[in-house]
Amino acid sequence: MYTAYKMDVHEISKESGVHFMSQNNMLAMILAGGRGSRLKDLTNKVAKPAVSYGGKYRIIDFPLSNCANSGINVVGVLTQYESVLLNSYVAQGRRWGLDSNGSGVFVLPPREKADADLDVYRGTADAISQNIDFIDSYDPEYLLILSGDHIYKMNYDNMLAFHKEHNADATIAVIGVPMKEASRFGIMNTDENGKIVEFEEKPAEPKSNLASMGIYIFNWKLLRKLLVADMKNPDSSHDFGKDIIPTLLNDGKSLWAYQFKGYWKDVGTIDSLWEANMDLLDDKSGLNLEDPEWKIYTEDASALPQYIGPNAQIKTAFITQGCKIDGSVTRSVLFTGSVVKPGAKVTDTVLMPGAVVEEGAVVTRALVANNVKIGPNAVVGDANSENIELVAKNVKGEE
Amino acid sequence: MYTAYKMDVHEISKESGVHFMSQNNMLAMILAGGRGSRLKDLTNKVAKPAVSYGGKYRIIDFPLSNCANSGINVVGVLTQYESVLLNSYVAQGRRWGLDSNGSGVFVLPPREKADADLDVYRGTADAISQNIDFIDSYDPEYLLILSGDHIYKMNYDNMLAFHKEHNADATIAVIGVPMKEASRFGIMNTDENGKIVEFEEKPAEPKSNLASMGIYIFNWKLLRKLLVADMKNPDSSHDFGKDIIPTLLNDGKSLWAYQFKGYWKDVGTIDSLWEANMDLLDDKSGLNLEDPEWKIYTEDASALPQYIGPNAQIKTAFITQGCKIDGSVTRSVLFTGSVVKPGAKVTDTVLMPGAVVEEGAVVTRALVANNVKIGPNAVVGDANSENIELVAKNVKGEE
Amino acid sequence: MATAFGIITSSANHIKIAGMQDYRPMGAFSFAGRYRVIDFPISNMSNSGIDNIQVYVRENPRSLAEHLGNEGSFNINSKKGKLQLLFSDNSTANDVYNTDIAAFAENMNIIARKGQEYVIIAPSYMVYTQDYNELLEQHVASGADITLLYHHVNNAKENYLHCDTLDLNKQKGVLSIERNTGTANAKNIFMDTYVMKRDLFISLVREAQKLSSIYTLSQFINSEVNDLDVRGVAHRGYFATVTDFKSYFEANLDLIDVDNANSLFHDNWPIYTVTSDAAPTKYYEQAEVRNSLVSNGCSIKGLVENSVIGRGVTIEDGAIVKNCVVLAYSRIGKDVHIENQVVDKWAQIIHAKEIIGTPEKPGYIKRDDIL
Amino acid sequence: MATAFGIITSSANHIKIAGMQDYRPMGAFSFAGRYRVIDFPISNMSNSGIDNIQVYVRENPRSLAEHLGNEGSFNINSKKGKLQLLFSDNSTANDVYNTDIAAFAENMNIIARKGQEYVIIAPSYMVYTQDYNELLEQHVASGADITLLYHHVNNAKENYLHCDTLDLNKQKGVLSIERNTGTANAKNIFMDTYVMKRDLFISLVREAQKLSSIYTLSQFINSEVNDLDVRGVAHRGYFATVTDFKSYFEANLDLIDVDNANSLFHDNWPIYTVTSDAAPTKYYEQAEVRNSLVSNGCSIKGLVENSVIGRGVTIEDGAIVKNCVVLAYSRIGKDVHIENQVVDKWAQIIHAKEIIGTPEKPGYIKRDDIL
Repeated sequence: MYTAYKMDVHEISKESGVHFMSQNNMLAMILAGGRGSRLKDLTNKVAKPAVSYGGKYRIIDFPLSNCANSGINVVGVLTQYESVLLNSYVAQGRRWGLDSNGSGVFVLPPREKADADLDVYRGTADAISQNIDFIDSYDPEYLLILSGDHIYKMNYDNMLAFHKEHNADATIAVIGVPMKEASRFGIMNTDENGKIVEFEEKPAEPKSNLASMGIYIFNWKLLRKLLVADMKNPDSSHDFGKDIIPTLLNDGKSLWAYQFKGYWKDVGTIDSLWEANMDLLDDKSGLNLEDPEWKIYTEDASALPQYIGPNAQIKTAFITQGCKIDGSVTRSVLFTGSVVKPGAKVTDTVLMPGAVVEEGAVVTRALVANNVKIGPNAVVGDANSENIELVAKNVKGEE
Repeated sequence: MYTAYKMDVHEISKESGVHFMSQNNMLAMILAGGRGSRLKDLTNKVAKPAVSYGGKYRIIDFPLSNCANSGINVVGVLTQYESVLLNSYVAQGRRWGLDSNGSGVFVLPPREKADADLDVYRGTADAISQNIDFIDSYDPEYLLILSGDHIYKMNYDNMLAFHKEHNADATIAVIGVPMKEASRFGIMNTDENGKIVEFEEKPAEPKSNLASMGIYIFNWKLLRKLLVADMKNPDSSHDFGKDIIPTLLNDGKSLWAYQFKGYWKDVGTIDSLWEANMDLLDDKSGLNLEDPEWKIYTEDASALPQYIGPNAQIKTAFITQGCKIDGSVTRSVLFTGSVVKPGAKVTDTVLMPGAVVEEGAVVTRALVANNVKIGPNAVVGDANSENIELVAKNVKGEE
Repeated sequence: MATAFGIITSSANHIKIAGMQDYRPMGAFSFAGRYRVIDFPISNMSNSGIDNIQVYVRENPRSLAEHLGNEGSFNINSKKGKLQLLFSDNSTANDVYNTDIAAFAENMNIIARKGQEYVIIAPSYMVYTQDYNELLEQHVASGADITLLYHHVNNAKENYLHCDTLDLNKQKGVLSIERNTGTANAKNIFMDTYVMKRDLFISLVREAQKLSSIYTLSQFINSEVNDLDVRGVAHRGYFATVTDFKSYFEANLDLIDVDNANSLFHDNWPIYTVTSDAAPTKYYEQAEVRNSLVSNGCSIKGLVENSVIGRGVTIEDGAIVKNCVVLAYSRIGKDVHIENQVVDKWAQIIHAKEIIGTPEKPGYIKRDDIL
Repeated sequence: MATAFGIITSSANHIKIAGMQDYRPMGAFSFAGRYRVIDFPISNMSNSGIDNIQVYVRENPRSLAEHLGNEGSFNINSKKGKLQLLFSDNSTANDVYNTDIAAFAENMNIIARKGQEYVIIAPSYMVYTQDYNELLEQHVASGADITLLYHHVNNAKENYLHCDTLDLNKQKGVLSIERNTGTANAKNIFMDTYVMKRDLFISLVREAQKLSSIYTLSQFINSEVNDLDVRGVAHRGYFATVTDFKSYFEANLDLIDVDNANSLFHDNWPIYTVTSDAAPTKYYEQAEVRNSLVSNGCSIKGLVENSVIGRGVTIEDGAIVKNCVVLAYSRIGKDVHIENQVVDKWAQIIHAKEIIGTPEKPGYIKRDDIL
């Protein structure tokens, strides 16, 4: 009688911390610990993945929405530096529909354990290693590693299908970059079928233009073994690119390059952040945020529709709800709650959330940070400047 | 024209991290960092607030459900030690309905900042101090401090009404304890109206039997000032009981004792955890988990109803879904997925999730830990023992 | 502290909005671009700490059921609270039987199980903000049996003709509740909003049913004003009714006026709705937009003036849109010129080159229509 | 990878369960204590990665609307997926017009907007587990136009009399779909589960409508079996229909048998439902419980044997409950003895001392009744 109910194993293990994973049996871990120090004042109080982008989004909305749309329902977010806003932002999984029974977005900062004191993550691989128990509790077959600070739309389920099809031990997403820039990237050299034969970190003389996007699918059992060994290795820098991938190649494992074609941008500097925003004005840039089959989800801000006043002049702009515009806006991206008053001129500019441009002010080729006020008749930025001006503090105007 | 839309301030500030608080304008912070080392093997891999209780609950379900039922919608959970299970457990705010637009349960471990390295919380007050920016982002009028490891049902909204009514600077919940035990507690000496005149930590000769429950309501602005000063004080142990409350009293602030009448239990030891479970068998204990107006919410485990087999004998028991019983169960509490096979005898015992008692085994006055197997015909525990036996490892039986 | 549950009523059987109402109940009508009318009473209740809300629906429940599918969108705790859709069997024999009283009676066993002492009843077809907690406290403090919310207006001769009015004595006691017949401009428009004890509400429903099957709640209370202490409380701030096509059209355009917007939307009183996850709106080089409310997800190449544009609307090159309410996912084609129109969802105006109405007689373009 | 959306149909107009159905559609019937019948098709779809699901409902939608209110309970991503309730206007003139085809036609504009290539249609009144992804792959690989799921039984003379049966050739081609007339014990019971392309589905609905207003989908496919490649796929594992009162009663008691439970509930195939947050069940000293499924939130002082007990049920001192299906929140009073009964929700049996039915003719106690 009592061999009974097959549910036993599942129920029991669930209670003790092993959970059921749906659909593709793949768990995602997003590395979101970067300081993003080249983003300067934008990352003083905000980790880079939480930086605002595209009017209403934050950068980390992209990997999280990609996960939701790819049928992945459990996502760990590895945070470290200045993470209170990032932590509380991603904690509200309902923003990406990741709050169903069986889903979740889990913030995973370094932590104190029974056998170890509190310490920072030592590298990308170490961040995963320190959370082996979390991953084990879901018993996934595949582990997807993502970076929290890239802007792109990608179906990870298709990448998993590729991974399975090739019976791969690990699959790495790659993107073609201009050959002359290839030496700035980690480059994958593959055979004609796409199997990786060599990996070179920032090669002086690159043999291929396939750059690693920092997106990996591993068979969890294999990776787990490698991580346990890597943790104990005093010579390791505990990094996927520097340690884990080379080890796999040395061990003769089957690594495959999954070639991604589409928009992909690392917004590491003020200029590239500005550019990525400007790309939204160009229908040909390849980044379409309006595709109903692949929406990017974000915080649901309580804001009125855009109010366009009687004096407004808007030409080529990307504007979101909560904005109030009664001046001139040209080739610009306006984030939630930004304001352009009568007589003001905003050109080739990004106004981050809550930025205010007062009457008569002129703003050109600038990125105005959150809640910064440009005073009346002030002049900011220069149409001929090489770099974009970051305006991180209020600018006093003339009354 | 442009002084326009009053929504300005709210929208803008929302985007920059200040959120709207609903209803009572009170934010709750749960101190959940305790190691609970007197719970021995139960807390090897699980922080004390995540320890299972009452068949289907975990201890932290109580403060979280109390918050939900009291109309509090934003809860910070301060974790520290071995918190992966606790973190991922509380991260799923939907369990307590705390996942609405505007609500959230936020895990707040120690973190690295621009101006400070990663360090552990130095005390209960320090844990709050290190999260001032999180609290500020919600701009609450009141802050409720709770402990994550007590079992009780309490309406914090009523406590807040009391706090407002007395125009208090701080209100502390107290409970009457037997006078002879009072010296084990922090004791509040009050005047006839309930105003606190003195606080004594574990007084040798207590003047009152009103023990602090570790539940505080503060006016956030005042507390914020005190915390900033306390952080810099090298002589402080950064503790609410030892530092903050005495400072408030010394400063002549208005502190009030809110007397709680009802079931309240600190489950700090194996014996007290066992007792708290046994209290559920007694209709007179004062702890009713079936009150439709004040439910305790918890994880929604996917499990069949209780299967009661043809040989079962159940007398005085508290049993939850997913259990399978075909033996004898007397005066016991059975947690999700626990199994009692034919011929087994379970008496005065707590079977934690997934515990299995095989054919013919006899378990008496024991607390069997998660997933532990008691082998066939094994005998565990003793009806006459002074303490409850914790069974944390499989017990081999006789086949 | 007094506790209340909320009831949101569907429109009475004498209120009809030809066209739009064929597709959804009035509460589901789009408002100010991104909201629906019912977002206002629900947000009022949610912000007042009322987390147990019954919404009555008579016809075409799908859109409302979907919109209200998730309590969380309205900041209601799904464990402690409940946003419950209650359906009423519509007598197709004669619509006069389909009263609010009939709907309440049909769901009486659910109402009777509520634990709250008071009930607050608000309509799904009026737009205003009101702190119901304050109203409830006022009600309790006054000792009245029933409190009715009203709005004093000075243009009732030609407006609010489907609404009831309150005749009040000096002490704000209600002398009568009667249909506005347009006899005078100064009137107290009854906002179909009630506060009373749950038990009184239950007994009123039962008594009304005994006397006549076509009594409405307001009619029955009108017959009881001599026996009960019924009082009016004045509402301040923006107030609009959606009780006929023109009032719907005008209320939408109202919100373009900053003063109106300011008296409807307040700090710390968010109006919740369900997000559609639309991207921001793209304005192209040819765009010319003035004095308008524009929702997210639009693509604008034409001219828009004094209009309210819903989510995901496409306005093509050379199109002219003036004084219009354009609902979500519609398309105004190349060189199309429309004025004083309500364009319903998913409509495409591409072949017709000019559709011009007047502010007095705005036009309506049907859902999914291709013109 | 082929993608599909799901449709869950309401019971056909010839299926009636007197009593229980007065309060809720069949999909909302309680099953095995803590589930509702519709949890099975929805969990099957959710576990198969189908996150776009339409549920058709004809009558008394409230309980179903509430149960399905939150996609999250069924592990469906609320952003990417959609659990949508679709209502159909019931012709009160004659129930024969209320066919599944009529309901599909009424909501055709919503169906036509779906982006998925395939549709999987499953009934809300049958209990089984099935990986629809596997079924879809099988369908695509076979090249069939339509795949129908069936279950081979050997007791069709006296059971499944409201179901259709499939007549198959050696290649599993469907020769006909006909109502089971009880002529033989061995039959292939059609599980009212279909796989086909969305476009074929739409054209079938349109054609059927043109030919006759009372065609059902299965009748129309039956008329097309010579023109289309229609194939049967056999289902394995536990299968029960809820098509009359007796089959409902028996299917519930079935699950007490461990073998049945094991063939319905599988590892890694959770059946989702909506939790009621009930506490564990309290067994008192006098309790005697054997061979039963007991849900949480009960209080048991009496004897329970071979029964399924729903959530929050009270069984008092001296009560005897045998071979019963007791639904949530009911109360079996002191010394009351009941056998072979279905006790509906909130019922209280306190005055009647003995209510005994037979397994062949179980009794029904109405909801909210006090006996």
